[in-house]
Amino acid sequence: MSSTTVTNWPAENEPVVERSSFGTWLMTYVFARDHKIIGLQFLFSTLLWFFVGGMLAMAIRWQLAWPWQNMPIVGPMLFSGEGGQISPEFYTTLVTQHATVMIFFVIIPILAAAFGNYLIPLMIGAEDMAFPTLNMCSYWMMWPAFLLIGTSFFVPPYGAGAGWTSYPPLAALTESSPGSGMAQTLWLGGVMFVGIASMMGSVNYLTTIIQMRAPGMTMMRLPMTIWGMFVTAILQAFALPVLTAAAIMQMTDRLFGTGFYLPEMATANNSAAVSGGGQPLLWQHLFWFYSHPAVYIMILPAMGMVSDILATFSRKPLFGYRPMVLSICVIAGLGFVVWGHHMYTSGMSPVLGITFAAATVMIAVPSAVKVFNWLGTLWGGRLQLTTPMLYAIGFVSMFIIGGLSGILMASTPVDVVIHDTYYIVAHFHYVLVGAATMGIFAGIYYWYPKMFGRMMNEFWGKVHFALTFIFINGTFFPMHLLGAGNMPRRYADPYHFELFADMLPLNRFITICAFATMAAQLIFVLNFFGSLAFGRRVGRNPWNANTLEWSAPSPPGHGNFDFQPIVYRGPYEYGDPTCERDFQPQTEPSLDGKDRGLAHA
Amino acid sequence: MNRLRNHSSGPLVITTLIAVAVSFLSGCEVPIASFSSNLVFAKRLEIDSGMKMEPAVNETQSILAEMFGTPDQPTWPKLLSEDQELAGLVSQQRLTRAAGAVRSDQQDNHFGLFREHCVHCHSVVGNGVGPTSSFLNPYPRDFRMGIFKFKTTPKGKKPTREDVMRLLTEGIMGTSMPSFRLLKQDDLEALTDYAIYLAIRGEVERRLMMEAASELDLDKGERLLDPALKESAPDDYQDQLRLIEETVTKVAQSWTGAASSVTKVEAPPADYPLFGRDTAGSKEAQDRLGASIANGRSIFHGKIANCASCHGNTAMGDGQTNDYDDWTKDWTILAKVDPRDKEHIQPFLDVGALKPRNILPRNLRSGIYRGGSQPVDLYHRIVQGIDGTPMPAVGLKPDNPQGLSTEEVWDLVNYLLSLPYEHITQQSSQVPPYQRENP
Amino acid sequence: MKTVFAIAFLLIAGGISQFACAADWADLKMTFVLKGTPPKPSAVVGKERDPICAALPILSESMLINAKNNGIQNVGFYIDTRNYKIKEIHPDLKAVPANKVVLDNKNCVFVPHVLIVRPGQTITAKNSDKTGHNCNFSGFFNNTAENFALPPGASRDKIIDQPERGVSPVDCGSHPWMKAYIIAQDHPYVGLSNADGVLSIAKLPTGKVAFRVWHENAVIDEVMLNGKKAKWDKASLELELKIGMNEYKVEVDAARFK
Amino acid sequence: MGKFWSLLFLCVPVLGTAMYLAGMYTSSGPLAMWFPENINPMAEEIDLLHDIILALSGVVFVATGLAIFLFMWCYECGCNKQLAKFVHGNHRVELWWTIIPTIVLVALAVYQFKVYADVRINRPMMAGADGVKGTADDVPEPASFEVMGRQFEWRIRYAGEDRLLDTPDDILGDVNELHCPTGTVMVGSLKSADVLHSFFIPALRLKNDMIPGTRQIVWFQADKIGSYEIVCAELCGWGHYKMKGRFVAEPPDQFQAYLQRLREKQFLREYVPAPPQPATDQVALDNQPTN
Repeated sequence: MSSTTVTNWPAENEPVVERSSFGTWLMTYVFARDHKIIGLQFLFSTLLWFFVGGMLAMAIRWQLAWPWQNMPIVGPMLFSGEGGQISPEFYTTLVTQHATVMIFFVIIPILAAAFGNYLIPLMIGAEDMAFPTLNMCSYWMMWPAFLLIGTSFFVPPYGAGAGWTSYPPLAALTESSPGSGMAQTLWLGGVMFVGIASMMGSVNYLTTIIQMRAPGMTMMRLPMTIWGMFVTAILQAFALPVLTAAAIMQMTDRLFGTGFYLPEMATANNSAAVSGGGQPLLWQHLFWFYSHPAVYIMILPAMGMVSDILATFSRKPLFGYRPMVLSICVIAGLGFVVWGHHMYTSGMSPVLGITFAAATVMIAVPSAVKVFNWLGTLWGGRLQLTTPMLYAIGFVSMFIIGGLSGILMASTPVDVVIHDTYYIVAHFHYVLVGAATMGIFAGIYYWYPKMFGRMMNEFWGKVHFALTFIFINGTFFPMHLLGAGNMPRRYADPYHFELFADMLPLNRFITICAFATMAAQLIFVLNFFGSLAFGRRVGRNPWNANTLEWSAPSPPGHGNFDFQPIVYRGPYEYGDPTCERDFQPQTEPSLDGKDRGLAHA
Repeated sequence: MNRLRNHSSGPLVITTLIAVAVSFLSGCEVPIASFSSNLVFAKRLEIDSGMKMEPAVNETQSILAEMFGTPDQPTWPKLLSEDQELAGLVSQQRLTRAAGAVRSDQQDNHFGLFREHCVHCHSVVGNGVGPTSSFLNPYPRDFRMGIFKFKTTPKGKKPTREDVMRLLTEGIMGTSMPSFRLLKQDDLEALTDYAIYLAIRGEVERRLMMEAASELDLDKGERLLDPALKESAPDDYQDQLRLIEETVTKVAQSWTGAASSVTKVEAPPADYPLFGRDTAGSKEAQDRLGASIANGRSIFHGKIANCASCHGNTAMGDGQTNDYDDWTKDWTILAKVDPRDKEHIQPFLDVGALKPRNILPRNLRSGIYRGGSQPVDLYHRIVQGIDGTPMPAVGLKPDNPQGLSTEEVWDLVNYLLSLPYEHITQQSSQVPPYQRENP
Repeated sequence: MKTVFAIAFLLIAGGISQFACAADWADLKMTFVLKGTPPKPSAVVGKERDPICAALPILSESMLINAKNNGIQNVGFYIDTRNYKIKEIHPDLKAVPANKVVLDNKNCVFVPHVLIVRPGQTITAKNSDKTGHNCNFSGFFNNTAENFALPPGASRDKIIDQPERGVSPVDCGSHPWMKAYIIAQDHPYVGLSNADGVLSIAKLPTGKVAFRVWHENAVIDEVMLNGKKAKWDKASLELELKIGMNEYKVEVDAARFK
Repeated sequence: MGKFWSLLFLCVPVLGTAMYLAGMYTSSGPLAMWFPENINPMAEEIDLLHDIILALSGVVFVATGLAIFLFMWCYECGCNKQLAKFVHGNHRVELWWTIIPTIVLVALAVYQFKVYADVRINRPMMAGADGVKGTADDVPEPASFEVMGRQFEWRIRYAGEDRLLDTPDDILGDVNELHCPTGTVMVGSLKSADVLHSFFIPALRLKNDMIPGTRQIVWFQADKIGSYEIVCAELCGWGHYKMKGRFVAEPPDQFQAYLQRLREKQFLREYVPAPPQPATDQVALDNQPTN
């Protein structure tokens, strides 16, 4: 590791411009360039979309539990003509938009952008991001995406409906289906803006992490959170341009009659034949070349955060820091060469499928290493079961389930059977809702005192955890059985098949659990906003944690640190029996002058 | 279609939560109170007659509700069920099965079939303007004119029950109408009844509205069935009532009469060559088939059948492509509105009409035959024409000395069946290159 | 109350007509004239597809104006049954004419452009052209729709057995400009203006009679009736018919036409 | 409180395993669902492979779940009076828990290559010019039926006497109904008329996308007489859920009779007033014994 230089950009050096109070407010809170404000902007926007995406999911679950029953009250408002039934094309809109909102507007930005922005400078001891203005732009680039995808609900055909994967020709032939009209074009525009925003962010993170670490903060002293963000940023920087380009190509297919993804004479729904000459599979390759790494974009930062939280509340060092870092890197590396496992049944050459299968199976190894290391961290600790800790353990528990079912999917012949069934739905919901969301909640509960200077209510936090944990498992575990029964995804009404007719009771159970999960989030909302006003005020380090952000004021002011942080050791020196306290902040020199940070490794 | 209210708006979110709560407590039923009125037709009559049609629309609505019930509780009009001949047309029991909300009983009998399978395209009232309809090409059928395209009876006649049933079981290739052949026979019967019921109801509605527009001065308060007359002039009231009943009976009779008007198909002699079957047969059969196809080709391009004028010399449907079907003409041409005239069609679109589209002659080389691909189906299309479209019926000898003989029709059928296998540039009578590279 | 009057009127009218002589009936002559500049007849679109039609000078028939006197051709005029119930038909006109009405396909247009038939009459559609036509009778409400192909030289009959409300179009699928219209009322009091814009209806009942006016391309609601401005509500006109000849001149503003 | 939380986490492996076992071994009840019956002998190994992977991951699932429970139970600070173990890791342990999974997974990967090759790569061959099967000039067996996915139905045709598709003697099948003889390896061709569909017959463990512009070749063998369902497994538009088809496996003579019926129907030149036979009468096949 090269020695780290510190770039000091004191606040005084910034040009002082006379501004009206409105101007000041505008520049401080709206077009803010402070990474913390931007992080919070991302946090609030994504939480809002989280709610929207959740409500879309509820509508999906309603249809699956009570198919073609009139949705009470909302139904007649939306679908008066049919008495309140969800129409089948609206169902496709629901599944598409639920996925789009959750992936592009919630999980990716909340992990990479909200936490990334907030935590990276604080945890590496920098005053701000490397490029504060670019940072601001990356947030405001999300707004065109919000507006485009939001607007797509209002233009015919009322929401894109070609699936979040937007497979052509369904998505590229305007006439092929409701949902691939104007709304689909807007949807593609939205995805493009998300891509641009994320790329801006990732460039910023990479530069910041490489260039702006505090003195003494070597790469191998970085907390796992930062490693997660760092690798995520690499993934984003290299994979996202592919998706953005692919989206532009699909856009030109739709708008200007190019034929990247359309075969010769492609028609649907009696549309005019397209001159075509392209290949629908090309999109799938390009799309998954981004979207498979995106799966890791959606989980690696959470893995990092959970590693930090587990170590903090186990009051002992993280088990195997170096293997953990290595496995994150291996996951990311392999993540680039396994996209084809989404396409085993797509008509891609089966021989190619085998090579993808081999790489995919191997990705289970670093994942397993991580799980074992987390268990190793718990082993022999003095576990403080605070809310963030419970969420972190919940993360591990659910990630195990999601990861193990992934092995079934990695195996080509088995995947042929369960591809596009509820097995897949169960799998990625365990990873995304189970694991990633658990990680998000863990992160919010953990860093809330740093963000707002007050604690969230522990009691209600634990109630929230218990309900969420129970009902998320209740929602997604039975889906494995639906998948074993081969119930296909994206079916508005599977029950008219004899094969799936018996699945209604289980689906009702799932739906009730899903509604309960959604209802339990009310506790979180109340706790979150209630604590803003009534939470217990805390000092700098309420959790007795080691990492740098806890030595800054809560909440940190502009410039983050009121002293120059110098790092003396790694982030996980908990429970050292030779020390007085069971934690040793990274900024505090040890009494004996020995740096134990890399004692093992 | 009030879908514009987005999920993200606050009130909606709250109502959703309440709705979810309420749904657990109640059985979650939202009845549909009534069938919607034929406002597009009313608009046309309004333009035509210069009168405000609203009173007639409302009155028709209540007369129909009295006779035909509601979407949740449809009734087969009493006067029809009392008529021996007409009672069998539609059974009340099947109507009940097909109507209402989707549900099923302990014995796994499904109810609400129409709303499960059909409303998304054809809508509750069967006007072909369901939520999905505007995205489909061609548009779903509007039953209310009582016109159906693919059937065994001539233009102007109703389809037989079997014809409707066949459309349900086979679907309509080349359109968005899927096949429902995997439903239970009972369910299909119920849906057939319900479709006929909607068609009759819709046609009665049109006739009553037409009657009101052309015989009554609505502005002066005249009514189709004036309850005030019941006391003051019972005879007049009875006359009015009789007129309405006659209308209903007449429409229903047109359906029962369909079976007797089925076009008789003259089968050719048994040794007649047939494309596909005899393509790889004996040399003699092949020669006869070649001659038959060649003759069919000359008929196709000839003046008697005049096929090429619309289907084009290439048979790809690129001839006359500017026409409209009867469902569109009903509210455009007949209301003196040019379907291309955006400004004038807008009032119709506002009340629910779908944007007019040209009716295109079929591309006969695609191998897709909407009315069925059996030779007998093509025979029907040729000698009957296609109802509701500009496709005319070719005359048959000997009734029409200038028409075609049945053998010539079969020749034409052979030619049509061979078209998908013929090279587009090949207009000569050589045997088309059947052998294609097989995967 | 209205009905009572109507019944009384019916009784009286019926009684009178028993003894009335033929001279008690009214004749009507109406001249429809265009006020303003007549539009230039435009050529039809799409005739080049058919080489036989392409060679012919076919002009749009949607608005035929006599260049000499601005007479409007093809204005239909018939009793408005909304506002006037026909009590009796002149004995000479009671019987449905036995002759067939010819609808010729000639020079790639329908001749005549507007047909007046009585229910019970037969329309003979024939093709005098060298090209194939077809007659699509699909705009009916009461009669059976039919659409038959007419090869050159062919003729086919179409029986009109029911009266029609309003005017029903006939068209030819292969030649979209070809249009004809059928007025099938179950009474003989239907007039159609000729090339000079003159129409006459004979042997009408006297008194106040309401008429409807129809033109394929116009909504005629405001006109000059015998030089005075008159508003025709609901395309309907009430005339006070006297015994003998009644003459009217109607000037229609060019703006009424599309 | 620590006990409560550890018990809550214990529920995951306990209830999860119970639910899986219920799905596998019960025959009725809401949880009784598992892979549908497999009638394709070529795909038997798929089920075996699935079970192997499931068993392996089940062991890991239970073990890790129990570990979480135990650690929470033992090391919760309220009851764990000992100091935390101040260890940063252990090379040896790390090595083992990296190597063992790697070996297991590589073994799995190799085994699944074989399974996959059987069902997807080694296309059935037939005798070439020399008339003997198993020699070098064998040619791939041509497809004997074609399924075309269309929004939202399956259109089916069978090769006629020339054994080739796309020739005039093709036999048009009933819509949404594919018939096949039992005990014979069938090669089929899949194509799409509009958008992507995925042809999925759960009972055959057969799933392949249909891609407009290309053809996909699939093969299988149905060994049990009966009627099974065809499912669309790729989002193809608003009516995706409607794409239900029926796969009928019947004895070869019945299959030939069926083709003959189709052929007669296809060349029908007289009007038959009876409605076409709906597919439901085929259900009777379900109860026939296996030959």
